[in-house]
Amino acid sequence: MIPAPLASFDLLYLAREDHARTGSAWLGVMALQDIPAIAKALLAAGYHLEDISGLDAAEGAVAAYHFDHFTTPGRITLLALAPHDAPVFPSIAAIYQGAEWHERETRDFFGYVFTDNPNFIPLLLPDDMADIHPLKKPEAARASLLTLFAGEGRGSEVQRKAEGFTLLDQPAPTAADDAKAAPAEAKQPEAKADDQPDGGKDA
Amino acid sequence: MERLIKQGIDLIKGIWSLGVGLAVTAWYLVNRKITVQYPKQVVPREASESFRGPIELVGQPKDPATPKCISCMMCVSACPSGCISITKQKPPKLSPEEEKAFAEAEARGEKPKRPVAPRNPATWRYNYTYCSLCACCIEACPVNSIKFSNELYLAGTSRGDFHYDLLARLKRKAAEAKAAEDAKASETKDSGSADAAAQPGSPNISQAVPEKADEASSASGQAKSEAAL
Amino acid sequence: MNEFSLWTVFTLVVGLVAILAFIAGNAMALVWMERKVAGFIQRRPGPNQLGPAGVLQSVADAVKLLFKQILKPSNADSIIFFLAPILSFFPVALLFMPLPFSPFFTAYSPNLGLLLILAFSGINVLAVLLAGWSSNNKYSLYGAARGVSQSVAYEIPLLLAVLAIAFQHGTLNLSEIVEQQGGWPWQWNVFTQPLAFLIYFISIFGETNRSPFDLPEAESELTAGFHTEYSGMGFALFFLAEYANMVLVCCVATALFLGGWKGPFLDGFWWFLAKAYGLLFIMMWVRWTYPRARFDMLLNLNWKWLLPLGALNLLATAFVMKLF
Amino acid sequence: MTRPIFSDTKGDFYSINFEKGARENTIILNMGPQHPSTHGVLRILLELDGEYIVRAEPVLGYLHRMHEKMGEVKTVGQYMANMGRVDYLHAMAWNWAWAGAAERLAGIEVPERAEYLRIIATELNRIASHQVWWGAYILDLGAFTPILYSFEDREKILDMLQMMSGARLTFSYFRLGGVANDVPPVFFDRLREFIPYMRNRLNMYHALVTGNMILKQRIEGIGVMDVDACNRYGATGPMCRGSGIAHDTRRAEPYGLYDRFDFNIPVYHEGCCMARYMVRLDEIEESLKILEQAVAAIPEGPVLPAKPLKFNAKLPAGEAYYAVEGGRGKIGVWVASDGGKTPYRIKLRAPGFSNLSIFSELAEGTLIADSIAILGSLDLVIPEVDR
Repeated sequence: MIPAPLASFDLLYLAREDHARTGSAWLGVMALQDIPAIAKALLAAGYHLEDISGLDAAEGAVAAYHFDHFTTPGRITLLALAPHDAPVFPSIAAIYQGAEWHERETRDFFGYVFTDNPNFIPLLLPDDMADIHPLKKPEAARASLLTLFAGEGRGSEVQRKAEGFTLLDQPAPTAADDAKAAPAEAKQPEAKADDQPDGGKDA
Repeated sequence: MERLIKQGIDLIKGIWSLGVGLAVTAWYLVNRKITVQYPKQVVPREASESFRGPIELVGQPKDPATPKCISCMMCVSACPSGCISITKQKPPKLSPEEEKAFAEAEARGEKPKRPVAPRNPATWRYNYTYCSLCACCIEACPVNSIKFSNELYLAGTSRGDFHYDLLARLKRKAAEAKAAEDAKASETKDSGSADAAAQPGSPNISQAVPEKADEASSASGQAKSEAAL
Repeated sequence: MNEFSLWTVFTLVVGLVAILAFIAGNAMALVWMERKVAGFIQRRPGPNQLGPAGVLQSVADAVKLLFKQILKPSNADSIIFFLAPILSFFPVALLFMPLPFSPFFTAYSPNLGLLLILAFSGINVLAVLLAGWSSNNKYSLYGAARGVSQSVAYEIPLLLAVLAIAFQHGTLNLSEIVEQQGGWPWQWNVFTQPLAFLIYFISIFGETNRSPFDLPEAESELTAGFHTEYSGMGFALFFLAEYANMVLVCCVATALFLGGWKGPFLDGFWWFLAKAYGLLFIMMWVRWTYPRARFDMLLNLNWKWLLPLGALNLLATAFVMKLF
Repeated sequence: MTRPIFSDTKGDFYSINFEKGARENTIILNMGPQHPSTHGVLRILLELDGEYIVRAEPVLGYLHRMHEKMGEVKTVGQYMANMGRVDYLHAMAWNWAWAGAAERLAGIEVPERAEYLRIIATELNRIASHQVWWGAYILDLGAFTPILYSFEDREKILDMLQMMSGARLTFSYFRLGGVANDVPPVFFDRLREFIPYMRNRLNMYHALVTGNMILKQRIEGIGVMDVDACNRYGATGPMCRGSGIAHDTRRAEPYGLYDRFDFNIPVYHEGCCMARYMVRLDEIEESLKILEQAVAAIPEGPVLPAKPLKFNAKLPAGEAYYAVEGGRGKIGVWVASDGGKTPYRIKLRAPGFSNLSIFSELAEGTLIADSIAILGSLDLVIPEVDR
């Protein structure tokens, strides 16, 4: 059943996840403007903030929030989507003070802007490197959310989906997919050594 | 009132704990010492046996001086930090008339077998300063020609000390192994002699430091490896 | 009793030279002893490379510190910066004068010997303050502030304990105090005045900034306290001053409480040194066992425990002396 | 406002930014990045009124190596070497987090003997990590000897871990689907000898230090943290167990074969430095219990699956989060892959990062000596905080 804090908000997308396959119990997508409200409800329900991390997807700049509960464990992964050219997210440092550092770190690595973060200066990168964001992907290398959140059995238990929200719709498993899925399983275990990764050489 | 008593008891326990603390340190004051005095003493053999130090080549069973390596460069690309650089051997030089004979044969269309280059590598440079001992090269090697050495006491005064030439090192190790064998063989022959030739005790320090890349033989190799890094 | 004559000048000069040699020798021995005791407590052999049992280790330290470059931080107050170490080491030589090593080996025993020692031992605090202020380093400033309030605090219980002994013997002359104590341990003042000895022993830790009260040079909080900016001979003088002070307070303790040079049989200065080194060993033993006290705990212990106990002890001694 | 001559107006970016909010006649003190008790290169800007701390702000980044970017450039097997360098005191837990995340994404089964070896390695490494913390913490509080005793015991553990993995500190022992190699039989006799030896050594730890009157006054009632603070900052591990929350990832989100082992979770309710201190020492006892059961029940068998994945295996598309109970708290690895040669994004959730963020709230109004005691009770390893 949906944890209380998430039920009281109309999330864009909420699905139950299989913990054994993805490690989190719930996957949700929040609208940008009600991030602080959800955070307040989660804190009231006793959830603690695990981390905030950025993800540079093709559809846009994604901020992933992970929450977990001490006594009734069940990880909640909440994503928030913002356009690439204006990755602005409301800060939740007023509610979760621990988030101030997570937000500053995501700013260093991805260049996201968290409005009214109390001390919005670089955290890990030197201050004169403020505009270099190492984890920002070049345009071509960005993968879509669909591939990143792929995996069979995903999206089978969607609890709520706002109309017009089609980002995470798994394509109906047509025959082609099954064919593609089957060999993918076969190929992947014995990864032949021919496709030599140029790996760390060009780091 | 009972707060006072509690404080009193705490005080007594506190003072008693101070005494106990002194007793513990006194016990260790008179106890035996357990530190290994490094330059004079060395960690016992069985402790350093399982240690994984820098990598080294594995000699072929029949000829321990040449490595099993077939210079397929798999380890070079497997290494995340690019520590290994290998150069293949060139095919043997053909004298001019052999060259002419082969050229005509190819002109006539049949396929003469040109002498092929030997498979084991010409130089095998290994830069230990970048190595993170992740064993990706060992997993990548199809002929299991790389293994970890257990060199515990590595010291060098400059970066160059850690640019190893594993081929030269393999030759030296093979030579030593043969020398030890001969000594043992000669010792068993005149089995009357009391002292064992190879004194088993702790290895002396000079042997522990692996053979550095000697400048003479690898002047060209050095230049190439600089370029490769 | 000894009016000013050539002979007294001569004994004074020889005494001073002998005492300086004694301090230097003792400091060397103590540095080596401290490292050995620390090593043995921590299950390692301590210095054993130089000399038979590492005996030349302290010589090597001294030579190293001699050749190290003496640095002065920028815009530090240079005169005071270099005055502080000198000020911390040289008054100590004077303090050894009245100490009764043995009937013959007493450089100069005025009948106010005890007063001389207690008066001059206050100068060490001045050196700590000057060092802390002049090295223009916030950590040193904190170390100096702590050092001053700690020494001021621990001066008073020291006085009360010593006063109880003076009450009992009616004299301030150390030699006479030792005379009046007997040879056998139960005749020493330790048994007539156990509380005074305890108070005295605790307050000498505070006086010489030794752990668990080494707050002025607390390594883990203030990087090195008041002598953070000193290197080479500056640091060496502070280092030697600390050990000289330790030897001083332990010698005074043996003179007052443990019967000085008197021993069960054939008295002499060896008894004096043996007892002093016994106390020094205990000080080192305590150093390598206990964590450091926090600043308010230190003062709390002093003002709320040592001071009232010292006063009570003084009262009891006076009462007993009045009756018998 | 006139600044005393002590404040070097030049100051760098962080101290100038910190000085903007400074009150009248307070001193801005830089504790670190070279400071004896900041366990690595952590720099804390303190605003001091006398010895009392008015405001504290940790400054990070002096040991930042950008492990997350390396993750996007290296293949799955090559990245295992990084895991030993993120938190070198509990490298096995980080190895497990990364191997677990990749296995969860790729759906790989781990043979039973490898699971047991993983538990043995991680619990041994946890004891070693707590011993380093215990020695360094007491060293911060001023006693120089206990660290030597704890390192003496730790050497025995490192010898055992060296027998397992060949390394002594930065392990890369785990592989996708198991562990690198099996252990020599002499390992189990060493382990059976070690467990009773360590149990009575714990009594010595308590006798020498825990009972000590001076230490009690130094850390009892200092740096009190309540449950709400744990939630707001995400402090996990001994931090939250010291404040009365019986949360342990090995129990809350069972991974590996931890649900087969019975061990209890030490919980203290005072929330002060002493509580966290006792939690960690009791955890050593619990780890010994787990080791005992593991040694008794370890089956024979392979340590790698029949067809083990090579180091350059490709992870299938998808994302997975894997949490492990490290010495300092809940370690999390979130890996997202688009099926390419190298992972698409790796997020390392370091417990030390969240635990340290609570320091500025705890240190307000305390003495410098107390702030050192609080800092030590957080059990910080700066490479894990900076990543």
